[in-house]
Amino acid sequence: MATAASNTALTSGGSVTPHDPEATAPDSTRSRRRHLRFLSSPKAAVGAGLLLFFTILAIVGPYITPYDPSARSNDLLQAPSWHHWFGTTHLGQDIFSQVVDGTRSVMYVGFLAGLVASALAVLIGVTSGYLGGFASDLLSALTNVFLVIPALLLIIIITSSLPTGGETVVGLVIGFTSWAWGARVLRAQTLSLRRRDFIEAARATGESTWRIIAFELLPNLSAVIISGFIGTMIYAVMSEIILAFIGVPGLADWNWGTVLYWAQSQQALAQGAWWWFVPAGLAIAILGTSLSLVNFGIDEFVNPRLRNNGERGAKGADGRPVRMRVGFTPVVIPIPDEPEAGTGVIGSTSTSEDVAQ
Amino acid sequence: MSSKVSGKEPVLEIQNLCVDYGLGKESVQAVRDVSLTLHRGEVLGLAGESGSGKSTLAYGLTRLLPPPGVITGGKVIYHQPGGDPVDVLRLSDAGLRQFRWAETSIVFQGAMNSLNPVHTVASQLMDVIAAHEPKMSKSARLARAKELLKLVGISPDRLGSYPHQLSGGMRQRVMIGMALALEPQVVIMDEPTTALDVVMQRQILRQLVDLRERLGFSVLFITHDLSLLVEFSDRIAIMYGGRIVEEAPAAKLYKDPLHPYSHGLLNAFPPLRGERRELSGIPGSPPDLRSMPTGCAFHPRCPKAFDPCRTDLPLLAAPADRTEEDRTGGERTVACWLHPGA
Amino acid sequence: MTLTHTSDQPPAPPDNDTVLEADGLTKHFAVRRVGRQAMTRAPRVVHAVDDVTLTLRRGRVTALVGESGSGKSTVARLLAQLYPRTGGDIRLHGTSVTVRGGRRFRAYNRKVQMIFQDPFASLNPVHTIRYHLSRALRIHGHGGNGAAELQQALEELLERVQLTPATRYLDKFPHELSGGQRQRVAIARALAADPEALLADEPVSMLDVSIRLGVLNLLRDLKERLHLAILYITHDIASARYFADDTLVMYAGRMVEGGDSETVTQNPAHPYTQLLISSAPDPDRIVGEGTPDDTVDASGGEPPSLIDPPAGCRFNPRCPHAMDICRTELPPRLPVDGNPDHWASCWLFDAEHGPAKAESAAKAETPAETPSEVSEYSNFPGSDPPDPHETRSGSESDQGSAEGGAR
Amino acid sequence: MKYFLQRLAFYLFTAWAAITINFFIPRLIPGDPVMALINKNRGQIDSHAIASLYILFGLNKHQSLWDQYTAYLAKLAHGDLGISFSNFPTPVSTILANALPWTICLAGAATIISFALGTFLGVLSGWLRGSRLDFVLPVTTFISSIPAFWLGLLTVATVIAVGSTFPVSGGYDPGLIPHADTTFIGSAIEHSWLPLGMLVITTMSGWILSMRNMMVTVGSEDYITVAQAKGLSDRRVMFSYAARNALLPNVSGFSLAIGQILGSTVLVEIVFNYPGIGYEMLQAVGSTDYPLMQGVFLCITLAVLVANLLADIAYLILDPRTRKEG
Repeated sequence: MATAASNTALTSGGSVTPHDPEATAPDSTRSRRRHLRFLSSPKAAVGAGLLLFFTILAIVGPYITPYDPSARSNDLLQAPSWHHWFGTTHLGQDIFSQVVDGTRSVMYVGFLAGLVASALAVLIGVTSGYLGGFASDLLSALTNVFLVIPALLLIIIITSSLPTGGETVVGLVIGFTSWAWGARVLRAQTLSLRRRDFIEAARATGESTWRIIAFELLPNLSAVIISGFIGTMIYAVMSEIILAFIGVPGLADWNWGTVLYWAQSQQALAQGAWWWFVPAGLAIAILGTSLSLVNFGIDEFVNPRLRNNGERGAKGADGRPVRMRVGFTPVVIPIPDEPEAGTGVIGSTSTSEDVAQ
Repeated sequence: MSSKVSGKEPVLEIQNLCVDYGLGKESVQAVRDVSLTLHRGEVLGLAGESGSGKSTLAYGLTRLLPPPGVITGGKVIYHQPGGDPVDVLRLSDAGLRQFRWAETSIVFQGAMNSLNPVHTVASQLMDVIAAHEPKMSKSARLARAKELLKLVGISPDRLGSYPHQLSGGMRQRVMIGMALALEPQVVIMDEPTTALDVVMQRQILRQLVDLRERLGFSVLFITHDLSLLVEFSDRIAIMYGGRIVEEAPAAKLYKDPLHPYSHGLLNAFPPLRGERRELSGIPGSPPDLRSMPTGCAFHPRCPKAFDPCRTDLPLLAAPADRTEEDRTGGERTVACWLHPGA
Repeated sequence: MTLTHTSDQPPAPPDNDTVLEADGLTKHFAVRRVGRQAMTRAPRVVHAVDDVTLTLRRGRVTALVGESGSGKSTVARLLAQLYPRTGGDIRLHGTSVTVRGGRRFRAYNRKVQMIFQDPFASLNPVHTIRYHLSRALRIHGHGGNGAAELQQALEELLERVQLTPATRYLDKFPHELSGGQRQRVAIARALAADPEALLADEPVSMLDVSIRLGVLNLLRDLKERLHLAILYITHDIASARYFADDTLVMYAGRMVEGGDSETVTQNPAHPYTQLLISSAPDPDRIVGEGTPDDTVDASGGEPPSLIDPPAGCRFNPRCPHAMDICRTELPPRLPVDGNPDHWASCWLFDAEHGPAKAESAAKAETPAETPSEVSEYSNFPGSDPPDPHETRSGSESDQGSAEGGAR
Repeated sequence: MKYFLQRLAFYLFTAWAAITINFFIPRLIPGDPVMALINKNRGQIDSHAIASLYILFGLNKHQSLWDQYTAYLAKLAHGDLGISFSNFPTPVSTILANALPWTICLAGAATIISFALGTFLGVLSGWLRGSRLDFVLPVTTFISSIPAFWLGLLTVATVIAVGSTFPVSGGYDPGLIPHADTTFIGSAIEHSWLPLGMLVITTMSGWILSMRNMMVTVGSEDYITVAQAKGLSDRRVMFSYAARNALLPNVSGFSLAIGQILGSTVLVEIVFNYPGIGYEMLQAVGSTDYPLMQGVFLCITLAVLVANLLADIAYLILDPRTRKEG
């Protein structure tokens, strides 16, 4: 769930520290442009690819289902087959169609809640971080209250007592109750950015407050905002599925949670109908994994310490593969086919014989 | 500072050390083929600007360089008093652990971050003693910790303090005291006073010199502040672009710098006394390790560069034009085509 | 843009005209009180800057020298009106100015621009050099009409700070430039407003030693060509001597000495200035054998807590010449050796209270260069326990609590 | 101490906020929620329950909102959470009193085990980064994305499929009466294995990941290099220097995790028919038993606050910087 991502994001706040001019290690990535660079991490690329797949499925899903997901048939409770890839329910409904059709509801709620929560998080987090003073303390206290109150239960109570349901309402409720984590991270980041000289320099140049927030502060927060958006999306998807699973009314006929709800309530377990709940659960896990992977990419982008350094496969002085460790710098034997270590780096190195003359 | 302790017996010999950042195609060479000898009881200054590789050298020779640093060649020979010389780079992990701090200790630049924030000063002073002298009793370790604090001029009732309760100067003193805990032969100081104010800096350096005279350890002193080194070290080595470009006794380097870079560095510090004159510093920027100039790395910034500088790398050697004098006054070497080796 | 129009302006006032003045400038930062303290304790403040008076003149560099925490950077930010001041006055061309954002702030900082210490932090990593400079030009109405004029203005700006050819730098991001180049961009940004006064907060201390003088020389060159009044803040008194016409010395939030740079550095009057100069690295100094190095100093030269600064002269706990009056009465600015341009806030220079005057004046005439002079300072800063904060908890941990409260 | 009092004040404030939110939710819902409920239940609600619903929802038009609020607080102060109408006329407090110990034990054990185990594995995998332990990262990422309840479903199905008699349902053997004797406790422990396992597996990954990241981040701090330079044993550097510091953000991030663990517990209880709060919650949602839902919410919120307070005390002990002035 969001825990891992959130903790990293909270702590990686420290990484946006002033550049150390004495740093001797050259940052090879500095020369490249920053945008979308996080996709260069294989983790993030895989995650983004999967995410794209689910997004497309959410858009076209209902049009490509082989069957009407609600339509009953005579193939009752059948194991996966060529006709029914994921098998059928006790009413003969096609589970594959249900899962594919249900993608839209899941993704929609995730996006909507993510958007609402991110907007609130930016509004509250950045404001309280930038302004300071009493208003800032108040907003911070509000954030902490929402952080501590178990949001899932609140969501369950609110959605189950609302007279009208639907994805939009559920998405909004989730969004309005789950912004606090993002707001806290953004506040911390804003506080640390605000002390940076470039913000003060922008003020000293004569930039207006709103321009500083919009053009100096926010671009530097984009990674954190996206990371928060994705974190909320994971959370929202999980919450919606849980709501559907415990039977909170008002959700669309088909999403991964309702599939699980029917599986659970119709004793699919006892009947050994594993196909009824395995695909939907796997879909949840894969979607969650893909979102987490994208977030790892962002984390590594924000916090360079998390990146993997160096290449694999080099041999150390003891003949074993080199592992980069703090405190024990590896001693590497240069690759034999190179005549001298590093001649490639210096354009033309004169050898000692040249000098001796 | 004073040259009265300048023994000629080597205690630490660095031979052709090469250090890279990263492996494979992306790697850059930060320290290239550096040889340097630290003699028993002397203060050897290592100067250069950022990126010159001076800190990389210090961390490399102790194998403390963080990833992605790798050592790609060379030897670091440590001469134990009354024992066989050992190559630090060939030590096993366990051997290295045993060697560290007992033989060479390090004082880092940021005293602020060098102490573990969650443990008391006493616990951090004592754990290093416990690691190397496991038989020592706890009360003996505590007594030693007290002694160490006294040594660096801190009241022993500070033992229970956490690092955040100490000022920057006190933290750096604690680090120096810790560095001396096992009476090592070599103390490496990486910009130990850069973060401190000048008054504090002078006090700490004074204290260090005093301790050095009493305890007889050698110091490898790394800083970008050459004017400080001239005052406080016996010999000075100047690094540029990962190589040592000049090495000489401090006074000699100050009076008669041979390498144009040393000359430029000395002129980069406006004097407090004497005539006020226009100084220029060194034009251009320090080199980028990823695209080092050919030949002498300094030639793009050198006012005296001529043809061979652009293509041929000058090697560190005793300058032919100064040899006569140097035989009497101590050794010096320089890597510059203006002063080719004999 | 404006680079040429300085010549079109009405007859330029002569150099040495007063541009910016600070009179009794004071800044206290509130320390956050938590919980019970709010009821029981009096409001605690950090006396960051107390009663600072200085004048920036056209075509002159005034250095403000002090150690970290002495309040020198706060002075710059107060002068730039980035912080509201607690007390005192700031006058631009003799007119008192207090601005807090908005249009009037822009009008003010069109005349008074600031350069920050860390060029790695003072440029926004997400924007190009072009963006930084165009914004500065546009804000102050020097962007010209249309893209061509803007481009020309940008190129002229970069040429002024010796970044040529300008086109090579315009579309780079800050991280693609070296420290020295970034600081030049920062200077160009300040120049975009076509200011009269430049507040340079340690403009070279983060740069590589070899390029510091290059940047200082550039500033001096700009000062001469554009007749700027420059406040040069530094902890390096030797560079103040090199670069500045006048030098002011600050200690623990107060100014302790001021005068012509050469006079202040060669004949330091205030014991603190003397300590500062004797502590600065100086390769010419030969530390003789007779130096009593073994006087290990118990407390180190730490400045006092600014939350509860010592009464009287703030340097008294560390001062070897401290008299009774130093512990109770704040010393006024007193002329040194009858020189009206050289003053020190030290009772030693008071006719009535300065019993040591003759001695110290004699000392001041022979600058601290003999070994015996040096040795005097090696053992004075508090081998006795004069500093109450030193023995309790370091001054930094006091500040830590102030920050901790603010979280 | 100051820090502790500050946190205590904050939790009291939060508790008040949660109670107030609880009060306002039914009042902010448009329309007549009671009628909506009755309609949903197609008139199956007892008429007494309807009356109690109206009082609970504060739709008593004769009372001002403030009076309703004070009355609500007064009732709460006496432990009166209203009457459950799915179990009419059992008071909500009675139901919760029976269910709460189960949940607290399950969630508490799960939290402690998963935190301890996850932190330990995170420390190892972070410290040994670049070694074979790197496989932990993708595996835990995947596991952390699996909902605990679904893993529970799979397990139940598997246990049934292999024909094992291992208990997969309920909190104790059906024949037993809850009582503090060894048979009962043994049975309860046996029944708790699977739900506990599911919770630990799924929540542990979060700790592993965040601890690993923190270890990597802390690993490049100067004091770690100093510790290595001092020649301390690897174990000492790893635990006493790296892990000790890496732990701090994890402890302060506890408040995020505890809510989620309780959320997962609720779901897992449903899957295993475990007689805790979650099971009651499912009943309440199924029959729109509003008083019961609110009671569950308040209970869990208070439990979360207490857990957070404990985490804060742990932080206080672990980080000397927070207990500076005693």
